[in-house]
Amino acid sequence: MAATKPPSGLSRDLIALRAARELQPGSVVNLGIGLPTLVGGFVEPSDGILFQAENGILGYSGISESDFDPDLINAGGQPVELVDGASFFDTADSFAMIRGGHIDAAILGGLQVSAQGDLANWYVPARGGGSVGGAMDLAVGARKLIIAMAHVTRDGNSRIVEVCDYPLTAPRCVDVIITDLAVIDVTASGLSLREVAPGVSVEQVAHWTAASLDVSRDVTEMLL
Amino acid sequence: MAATKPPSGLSRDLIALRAARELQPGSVVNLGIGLPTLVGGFVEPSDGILFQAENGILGYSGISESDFDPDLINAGGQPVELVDGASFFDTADSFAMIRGGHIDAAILGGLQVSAQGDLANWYVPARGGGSVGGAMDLAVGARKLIIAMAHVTRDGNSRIVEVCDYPLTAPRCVDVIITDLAVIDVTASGLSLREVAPGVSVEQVAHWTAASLDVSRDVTEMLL
Amino acid sequence: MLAEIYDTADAAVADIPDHATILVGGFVSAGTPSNLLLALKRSGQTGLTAVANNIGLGDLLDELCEDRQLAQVIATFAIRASGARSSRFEALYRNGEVELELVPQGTLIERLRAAGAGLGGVLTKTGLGTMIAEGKQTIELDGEQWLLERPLRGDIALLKAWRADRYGNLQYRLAGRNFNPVMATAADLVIAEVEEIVEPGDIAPEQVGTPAIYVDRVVQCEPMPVRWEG
Amino acid sequence: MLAEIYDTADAAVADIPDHATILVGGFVSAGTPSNLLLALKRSGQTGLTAVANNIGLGDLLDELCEDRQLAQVIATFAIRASGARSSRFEALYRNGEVELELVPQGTLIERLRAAGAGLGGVLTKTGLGTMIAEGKQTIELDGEQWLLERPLRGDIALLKAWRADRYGNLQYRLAGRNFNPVMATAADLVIAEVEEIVEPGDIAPEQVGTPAIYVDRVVQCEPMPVRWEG
Repeated sequence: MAATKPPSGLSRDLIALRAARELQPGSVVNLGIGLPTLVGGFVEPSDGILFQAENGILGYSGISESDFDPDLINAGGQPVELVDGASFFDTADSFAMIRGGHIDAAILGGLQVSAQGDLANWYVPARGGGSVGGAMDLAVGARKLIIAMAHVTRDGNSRIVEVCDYPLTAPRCVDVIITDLAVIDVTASGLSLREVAPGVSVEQVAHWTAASLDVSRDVTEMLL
Repeated sequence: MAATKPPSGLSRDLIALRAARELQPGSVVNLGIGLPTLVGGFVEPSDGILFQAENGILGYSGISESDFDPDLINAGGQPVELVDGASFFDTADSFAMIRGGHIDAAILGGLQVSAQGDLANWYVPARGGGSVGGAMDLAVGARKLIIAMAHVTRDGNSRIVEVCDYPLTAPRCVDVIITDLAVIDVTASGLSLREVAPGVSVEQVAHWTAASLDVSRDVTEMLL
Repeated sequence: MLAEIYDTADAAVADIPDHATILVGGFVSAGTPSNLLLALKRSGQTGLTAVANNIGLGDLLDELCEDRQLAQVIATFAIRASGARSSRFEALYRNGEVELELVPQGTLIERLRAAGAGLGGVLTKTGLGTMIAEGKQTIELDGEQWLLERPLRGDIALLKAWRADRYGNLQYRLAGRNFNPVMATAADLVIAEVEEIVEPGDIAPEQVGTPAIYVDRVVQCEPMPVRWEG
Repeated sequence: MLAEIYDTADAAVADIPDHATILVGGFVSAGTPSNLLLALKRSGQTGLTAVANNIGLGDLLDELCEDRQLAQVIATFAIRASGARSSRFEALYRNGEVELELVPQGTLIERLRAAGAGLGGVLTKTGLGTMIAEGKQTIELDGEQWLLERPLRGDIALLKAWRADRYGNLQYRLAGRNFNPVMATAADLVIAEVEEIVEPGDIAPEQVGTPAIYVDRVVQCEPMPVRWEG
C-alpha cells in the first residue's frame, strides 16, 4: 500500500473498449478528443450507435486517415467516414442537440473528477490556459457523462479527488468514471466502486483514489 | 371642412402602387397580409427587389393563383412563384432575418398609427381578439416600416390618432404612412405631411387626421 | 433510437394521452400534418393544448374543435380581423370553451427552439410595450429594455415532411420547413407524416432537415392539401 | 443588395480597417477561409479581434500572429493541453502580446446567433459554476440558475462555402457549414471564399445554406486544405 507507482492497469485501447461497453445499443453518443475517439473502434455496426460530432455530423463511423477530405472531419479534426442515414448541420443546431439533452451519452477525457462528480478537463494550470471546445456544453447537456482517463497522473497524483483544484468544466455532471484501474459510479452519496481492472485489487484502487470511495458493493472484475 | 365622409382618394391598388414607389431598388422587403400583398404586382424585375415571406422564402415574385402547390405559399397562404436565386429556410432562420435587422423594409396594414409612430394592427377590440402573426417582429425588426392603409375607418374615424386606443403592435416603429389620401412621414417631432393624393387638399388630409400634422413642408401631389 | 414506421396515421396517434400538449408543424397549407390531425380527431383525445402557427384559417386543426378536443391553443393566427368568415375555434373561443394565448411568430419559434436547445429563455424586443409583455419579466441591459421569453415544450409533436428514410431522417420540400424542424427538437414524442419513405442513404446527408434522432414515428400518407381561408 | 464578385482574395480584404472585429468561419480544416486569412496576412491590418472556433491548431488564423496583427482572440480552442507542440498564438499569448477570451463552443454560436437574430441574449446552463461565469449576470427562474450570455457581433465575417451563385447565395458541403451560416448573419461586411461561382438558380433553393442577402463579397479560390495539429 505504500506503492509510489500505481499498478499496471488497462492500456488506453482497453479503457476505450471498456467505455464502449458502457454504451446502450441504438444510443446517440459524442466522443471527446483524445482517448475517447478510440471508443468508436470498439463499437459494432449492429449496435446501431450513432456518433455525433460537435462540428455538425450525426452518424460518422471510423476514422479514415487514408482519405482526407477537409470538410469531413470530427471535432478532433480527424477524417471520418459516414454511415447510411448520416446528416450534417451547422454549429447552432449541433449544440441545440447537445445542450438540449438529445445526446444519450458523452465520453470525455478528464484531468480531475471530484467526489460529487465535478469535472475538470479543459484548463491546464501548468500551461496557463486551455481549450474549452464543446466540453462544457457536453458536460451540461449529455444525458449520461462518462469520463475515460488515467486514474493517476504521471506525477503519481490521483485524478479522482475530493474537490477539484483545476478549474471546472461543470459541477456535478459526471455519471461514470472509467480508468485504467477501475469503473466508478458517481452516485448521490458519492463515489461507488463498481469494477476493478484485471490484476488490480479493490485496495489498490482505494489507495490511488484521493476521495472517499464506497467499496461496499459487490465489486467485480471488468469483462474486456 | 364639415364633411362627414372623407374625399375619394386612391383605390387599394393605387395605395399599393404608391407604396411600391417607396421601395429602394435592390432592397429586401416583407409584405404583410391584405393590401400590402398587392405591392408585389407594382415592382419591376429590374428593380431587383427581393421579397421575403415569414414562412421561410426569400425571393418570391407574383402570386400565382392558377397553380397551387401547398408547400409554395407566402405568409398570407397565397401561392407564389420563385425568382432565380431564391432560397427557403425554417421559421427560426426567417425571424432571425426579420428581428435581426436584415429586412430593409416592411409594408404592413394598419388599424391605427399614432403621432409618435406607434402601430396598432393586430388586435380588433370589436372582435375580442386578433392574430399577431409576424407583425410584432416585423415592426421591431424591419429597418423601415411603411404602413399602407385606409386613412379613415368605415365609421368615419381617422386611423391616424394622437394615441392609439387599439392594443399596440409596437411603440414608435412606423416610418411612413401611405393612405388613400396622403403620404405622411413619422419624424422625431411628429407627423409630417409629404404628399397628397390627386384631387385631395392639404386641408382635407389635416381634417381627416386626428393627430397634429405638420403641413409646413412643400407638400406635393403623389406621382402615380 | 431509430424511428418506428407506422401503417396508418390512426395507429401513430392512438396512444396520445388526454391533456397532452401537442406541437403542430406547418404554416397554413405548407408542411402541415393534416392526416395526423384528422386521425387525432377520430381518436378523440380531449383536454389537449395545441401549439401551432394557425388555427381556423382553413387548416384541419380547427376540426379538433368540432368535438371540443382542445382546452387551450397557443398560436399566432387565431381570430380573423373581419367577421365575414368564422371558424369552429372562434365560436368555441367566444363561448369561453377554449383558452387562447396569442404569441408573436418570431417569439413562438424562439420559445420552441429554447426548449429544444436547452436554453432557459431568450431576450427579445418583440412585444415590448404591448399586451404580449404583460406578466413577463423585462431585463435592462446597458440601458436597453428586453423582454424575457421562456421555453415552450410539447409532449407530442405532429410534423409533416416530404420524405423520410427508415431511420427517421426527414427531408422538407420548398416552404414546407417552417415550424417543423424546431418542433422536432422540442417534444418528447415526435410523429411525422410524410409523402414517401425511402432507404437510409437515399436522402443526401446535406439535405436532411430533421436528423433521425428527433423522430420517433413515421407514417406515409397521401398529402391532404388545405388552403388559407382569410 | 446582391453580392459583389471579387477577382482575388487580396482585393476582397484590402479595405478591412485596423482594429476591426473579424468573425472567421470554419472548424479546423472544414469550411475555413484559408485564402482570405492569408490575404489578410499579406494585407497587414493590425489591432484586429478574431472570433473563431480555433487558433493555432494548424489553421492559418495563426499566421496572423507572425506579424502581430491580432490584439484579441475569442475562441474555443487556443491553448493545447500538452506542451509538445506550440503555435505562434500561444507564444504571443504567453508573452502578453495578445488577449484571449475562451468561450464554450455552444455559447459562442448562441452569442453570434443572438447578434444576428436581434436577440439581447440567451440563458444557458453552460459555464455555470465555472470560470466562464465570472463577471456575468445569472438569473434565477423558478428556483433554477441560468447564465445570461450576451450577443457577439463582428464588423467583418470571413466565410468559406463550397459554391456561391452570382447573387451571393452560398451552398456548403459536408461538415463545412459549422460556424459559417450563423456568422454570415452577425457582421456588417460578409466576405465569402468559394470553390466555384455559378448562375442564380443553379443552387436549388432548398440547398442554399446562406441566403444571398447576408453576403457582400464573393471570391473564387483554390481551396487550401489545412490539418489539425493536436
